[in-house]
Amino acid sequence: MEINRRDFMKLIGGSLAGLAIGGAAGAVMKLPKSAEPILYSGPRIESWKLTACTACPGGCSLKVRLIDNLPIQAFGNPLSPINEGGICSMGLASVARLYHPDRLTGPMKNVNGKFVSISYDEAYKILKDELGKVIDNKKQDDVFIAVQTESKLRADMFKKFSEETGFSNLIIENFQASGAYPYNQVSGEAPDFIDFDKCDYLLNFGSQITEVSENPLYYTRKIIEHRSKGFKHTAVQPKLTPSISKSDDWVPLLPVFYADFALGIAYVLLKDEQYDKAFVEKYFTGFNDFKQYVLDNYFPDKVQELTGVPSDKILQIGRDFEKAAAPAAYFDETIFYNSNGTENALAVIALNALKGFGGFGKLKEEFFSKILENEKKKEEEITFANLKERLSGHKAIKALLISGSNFVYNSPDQAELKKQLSEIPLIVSFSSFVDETSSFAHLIIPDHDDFEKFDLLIDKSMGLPSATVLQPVVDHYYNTIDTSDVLISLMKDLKSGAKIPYDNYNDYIKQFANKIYSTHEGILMDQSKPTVIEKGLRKIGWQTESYSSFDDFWDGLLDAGGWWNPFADKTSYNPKIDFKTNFGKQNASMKKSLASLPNKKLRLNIFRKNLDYKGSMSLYPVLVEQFGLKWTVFYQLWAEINPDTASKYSLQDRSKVVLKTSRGKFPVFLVYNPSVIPGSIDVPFGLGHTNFGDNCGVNPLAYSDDLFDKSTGMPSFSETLVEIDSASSGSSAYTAQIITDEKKLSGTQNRSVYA
Amino acid sequence: MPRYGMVIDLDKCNQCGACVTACKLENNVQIVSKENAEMGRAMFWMKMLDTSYEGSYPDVRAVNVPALCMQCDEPSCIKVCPVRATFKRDDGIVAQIYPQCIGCRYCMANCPYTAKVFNWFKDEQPVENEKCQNIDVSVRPKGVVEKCTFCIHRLQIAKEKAKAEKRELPEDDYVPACVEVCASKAIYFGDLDDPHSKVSKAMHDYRKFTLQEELGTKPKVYYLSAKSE
Amino acid sequence: MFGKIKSFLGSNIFIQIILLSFLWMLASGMTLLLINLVHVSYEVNDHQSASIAISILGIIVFWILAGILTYVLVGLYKGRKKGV
Amino acid sequence: MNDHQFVDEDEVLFRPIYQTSKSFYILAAALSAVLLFGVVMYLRQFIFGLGETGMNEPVTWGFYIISFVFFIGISHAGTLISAILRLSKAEWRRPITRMAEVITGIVLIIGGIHPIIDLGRPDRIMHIFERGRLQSPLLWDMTSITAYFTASTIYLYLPLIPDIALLRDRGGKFHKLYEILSWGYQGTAKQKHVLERAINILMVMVIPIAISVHTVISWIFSMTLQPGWHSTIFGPYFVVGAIFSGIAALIIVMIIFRKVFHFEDYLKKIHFNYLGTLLLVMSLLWFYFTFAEYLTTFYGHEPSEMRVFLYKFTGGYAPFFWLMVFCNFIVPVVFLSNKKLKTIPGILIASITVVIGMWLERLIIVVPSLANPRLPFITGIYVPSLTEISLLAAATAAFILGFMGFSKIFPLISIWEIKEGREESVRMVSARLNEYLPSKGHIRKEIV
Repeated sequence: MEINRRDFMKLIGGSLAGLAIGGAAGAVMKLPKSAEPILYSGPRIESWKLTACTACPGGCSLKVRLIDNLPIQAFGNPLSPINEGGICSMGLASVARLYHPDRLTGPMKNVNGKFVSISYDEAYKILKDELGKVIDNKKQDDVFIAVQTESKLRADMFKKFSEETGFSNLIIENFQASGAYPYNQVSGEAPDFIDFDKCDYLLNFGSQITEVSENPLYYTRKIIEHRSKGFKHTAVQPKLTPSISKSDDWVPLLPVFYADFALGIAYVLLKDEQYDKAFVEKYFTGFNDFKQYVLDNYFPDKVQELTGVPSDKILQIGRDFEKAAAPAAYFDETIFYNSNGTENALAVIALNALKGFGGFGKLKEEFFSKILENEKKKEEEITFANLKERLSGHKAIKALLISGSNFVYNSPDQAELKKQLSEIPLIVSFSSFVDETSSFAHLIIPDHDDFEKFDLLIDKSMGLPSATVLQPVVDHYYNTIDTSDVLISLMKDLKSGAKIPYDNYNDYIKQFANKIYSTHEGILMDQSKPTVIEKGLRKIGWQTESYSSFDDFWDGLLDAGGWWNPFADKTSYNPKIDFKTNFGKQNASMKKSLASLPNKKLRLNIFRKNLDYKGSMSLYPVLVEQFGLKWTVFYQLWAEINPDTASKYSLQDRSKVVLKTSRGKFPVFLVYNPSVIPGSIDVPFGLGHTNFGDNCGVNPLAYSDDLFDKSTGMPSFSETLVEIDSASSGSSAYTAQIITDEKKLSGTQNRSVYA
Repeated sequence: MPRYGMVIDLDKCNQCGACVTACKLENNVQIVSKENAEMGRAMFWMKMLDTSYEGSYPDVRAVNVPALCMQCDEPSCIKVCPVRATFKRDDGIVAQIYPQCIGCRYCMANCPYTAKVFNWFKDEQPVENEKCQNIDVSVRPKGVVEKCTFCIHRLQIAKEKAKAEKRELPEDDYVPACVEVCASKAIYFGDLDDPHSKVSKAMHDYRKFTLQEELGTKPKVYYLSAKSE
Repeated sequence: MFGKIKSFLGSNIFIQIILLSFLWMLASGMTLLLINLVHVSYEVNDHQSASIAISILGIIVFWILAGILTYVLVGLYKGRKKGV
Repeated sequence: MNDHQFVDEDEVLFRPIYQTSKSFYILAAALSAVLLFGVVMYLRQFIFGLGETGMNEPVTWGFYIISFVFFIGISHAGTLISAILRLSKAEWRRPITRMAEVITGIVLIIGGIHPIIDLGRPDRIMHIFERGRLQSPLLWDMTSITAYFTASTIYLYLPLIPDIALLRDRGGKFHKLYEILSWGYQGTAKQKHVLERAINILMVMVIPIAISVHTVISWIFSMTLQPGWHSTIFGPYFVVGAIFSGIAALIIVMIIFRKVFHFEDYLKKIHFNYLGTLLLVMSLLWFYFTFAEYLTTFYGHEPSEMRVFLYKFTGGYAPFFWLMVFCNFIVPVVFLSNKKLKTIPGILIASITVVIGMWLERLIIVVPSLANPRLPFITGIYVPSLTEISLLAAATAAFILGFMGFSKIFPLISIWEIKEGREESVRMVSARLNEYLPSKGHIRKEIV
């Protein structure tokens, strides 16, 4: 049936408004009180602002759509070299956070269990006095600062703060920093990026590289682009995540065995004498011991019986790796989510060393570190588990400052941690929500939302220095304040005569930008990729653009949403590494129990989805709804199991099951998934918030064993044993297969059962 | 007159699901209450369906298909509508007229792709989403059927822009939200009849297939896959 | 004269005629509806032929039905015994 | 002999109209309570939206459509049966036809309302008249059901006229009404002739309309691409099912009124025997169709079709499916083909199971196909909510109420036909028989 549109207009008359533009916007949009006058009188003018996404370490550039200067939508910035217009679910959803009903509207004081709002001055005064006291009686070591931020500059600001005030117990959680940590251990410098121009074989140890990683959207593009050019991507992971759904090869392996597997590969290289001798000679201290050790302990059959990976598979991958011209064995923070994480990481580095880190690259001149004072300092201090241990070791603790980190939610054995927290005399949180962690705070000074503050996200993972601007797309509605500003004024007040060259964080950003400007390198993100000719011209000193003053540059920066230097030169990464560690000694018993399951036991493998980064998802209803869409399971925790395993325990597909760990029982909705490792149960991480957002489902981490990576102190996600407590029949309204459950159909079963 | 269509390259798609979120937010698709979601009334104009698994462990791969309204050339939903609430525009987009729909759900029953969704209750977004809804798209009343419209409002805006600037409507001016956000650039969109458009080039790929070809509904959403289904 | 009309309005025959007219209203109403729908289908040139075929069927049926009832009722009325 | 005696003879037929027992009022009150509850529930649905029902995606049709098909099916009892019996000059029809036609009238109204209940936006019903699309099977339905309703009401009314005349002559509380409706019928030759003629035309006309109605309803389903629906034999299949359930309903009604109003004298064992046989035949026919339908599906083994097939045979709907087969085939065959069991209670049991079974059949047809759409990734289950259940109850209550109401105004058994029977049928039938039989003359010749 063909109807042309004009006829239809005639036919249906005004009713086409249903499709038409702007239908009853007033009725549709409900905004904060302060904004309503603008809305209902507003001319409904559309404007766009560029800012950065802070949902994950990627730091994509966002294009925010505003109506009458109120943000309503966010898209990817097409001119940004990082995401080139692409954006992930988290970035899209992020605008809603600005209007979240649970957001704190001002400083809060905990008066015996209840939060009462107080003025900022009061709050600040309390904070200042308390810290002042600590400094007066020289007890700086009794103050802890736990920070989670993906912004290097903000981290830098905290480092500055701890320096100035002497609160040396600074713990910064930063995805990229964590990734660099083991390199710093063995060589003092980390590679800046995977050099996709050279790299032809990527052996990926556990990184969800296209979902949540240093630069997921960039990696997504690169991997797709290079797959056609003979680039191979082999993933070693306990779960078939979307990241590796398109990889050429997948080795299902529990994180605890990464080191053994890596060394198994190393064995092949060493045996075949195919490793980069020159490099090893030059840079690999203690190589011979290492070689001897590997050859003695890691011949494929042994690795097979240890890890369960067939030896021919190991051989094949080993051969691939050694044949590759510039292979890269890659890992990021996620490798530490295991009790022997660091060891694994070191093994992977060793494996890389055998091929001379061919796949990696480094910027010619350390662009940012030369203008970022404190980047090198205190790089080793990461993550909260140290906090936990230190707290237990450290009874006399006076105060704890928390910014951005919700470590209670992200930690196993929360009971003990909570106990420890409840004993601390003063906890100050800068979170803008009363999340699991800040619910213990005595004082909350909410930070701006990320759409309301300035920052600069610097990144090297593209092989080019880039800085994306995080700028206020809207001036803040609520009585919040940028945490960095609090720090700055604290520095000033606490340390009289401290010479701080900036009086607020914006200045600090500006000064940083000024440094970039003064180098006269790079271009703004408001133009398409420079051509080869341009690059050539640039090399011989042509300036494609120049700004009369810094202010021009600054304005340009804000309009363009960022700066990057496509002309930066890169070199190969060849660090001096020396290994004192001898591998394979850590938690052998754990390996044994995981490899050969005790009877009735299954492995609980907690996996992370790309909709959630460290438990932030529950703020975004649209993400929570979509969380289980793949299985059409909504608002409840589900568990994936291999059909063979299921049949062994006679578990129904799409049935309710109660799992039992040493920490307790929790219900899950069981679904079959043939890609799950036999003997494992995969459970997603991100649901089960108790304090804020959509608190549905269960947080499986709370039920897993109290295991951490020794040195980085990341929680262990996949070393808990679990057993099936009871299998009750029950099902969701959707079914993946034909249902055999008469109760449903005869209507005797009430719906609350599904809930 | 253009004939808008879409090509989704499953070999590129990395199943991140951004298209699903983008669609929901762009079109103010209702986020139903927990109870209703569990009853099976969750509303998605675009779904990322876990269709099947290929191969056997450990060489197993998930086949995911981003499924939206196929915008058929021979739509079976139009055939049965008693009140002309759904119709095919000249540019090939199958549109749904919410004020005309009487909610008999016959079109849903007759859609072989189960692409349509129904407003079982009055639209009630979570407050934070209500506050940042897309004003270009009117919220559907209770009791009507709705579905993917290829973000038709974007077309109208683009057209008006072009008209105001007295120029032809160029290809890239109008793309649906899902296409715009796709990080792996796996979705092509444009005029199928224009031999120079990206989409028609992609459409003539040997890997092309459509869902339920045998039904002769002639979908305008094509899929590319080396191992086609 | 006036009284006559009054008595007529009160009488059964009047009510009976009204009842009968209801059926005719239905028939003609149905006819109008179908014609309207055919007209619409022309307006948006959407399978006119089908519409016409269906509507013709419908219209005929209704008119026959109305006709039959009228025939009966009129017949009965005529066929009464004289002088009653 | 004069009228008076006949009236005495058939007094029992008039009694329901002139005497009402207390239990009648109690039952009526109870039923209207049920009806009222249903109405309230519907209003709730009207206000809050269809979410009040148990329907979801992809099971977008539920009890309402099932009841719609079911009730319209029942309606075939009447008109069709009485028309066919009249046409075939079956003398035993005389006490049956009236009830049959009444069933049709009442049930059509109830069934016809259901699609409107099912609408998401009943307030927009006028769109159908303004911008309706005649190509949509729903519109075909609307037309044919209206036609069928008009036809069957007239077909009910015309044979009623002589009885109304009788009532008018007796007088009573509805005297005025009778006077108007009887159109001054006095049983003159001319009037009789006119009536005869009209009835004959109608009964020929009603049959195709009735068949068309249920064919069209079946087309609502078979015109779609849904697996399990897209089938050519749906038309006849539905019609057979309709007549099947219709007869069953008729038998139930007859037996009940026979008991309540003591019609034993009129509704004799023989009637139930014949109807029982008819029911048996329909049951076999129904089984034949069902078998054909599913065998072809199974043999074709088309994946999406098979999913529905298995869902019915072994999957979630297996209990309902096999219960249906039990109700519609096994029970009737056992009870009706066996002399010992083919008593009136036996026949009653068979008919009740058949009615239940036919309702199940509609369920089996509507839900599983929707629950297993062609794209297999999302399938559904359907749990009716209180709203739907109470509305089903209300519909049933309305049906019974309607019947009770009718029985208080008009005679449930066509009195004049009975009379006619007494006076003429013996003569007429013997005359007819003589026409069939060869005359005695020849035989004698042969002998000689």
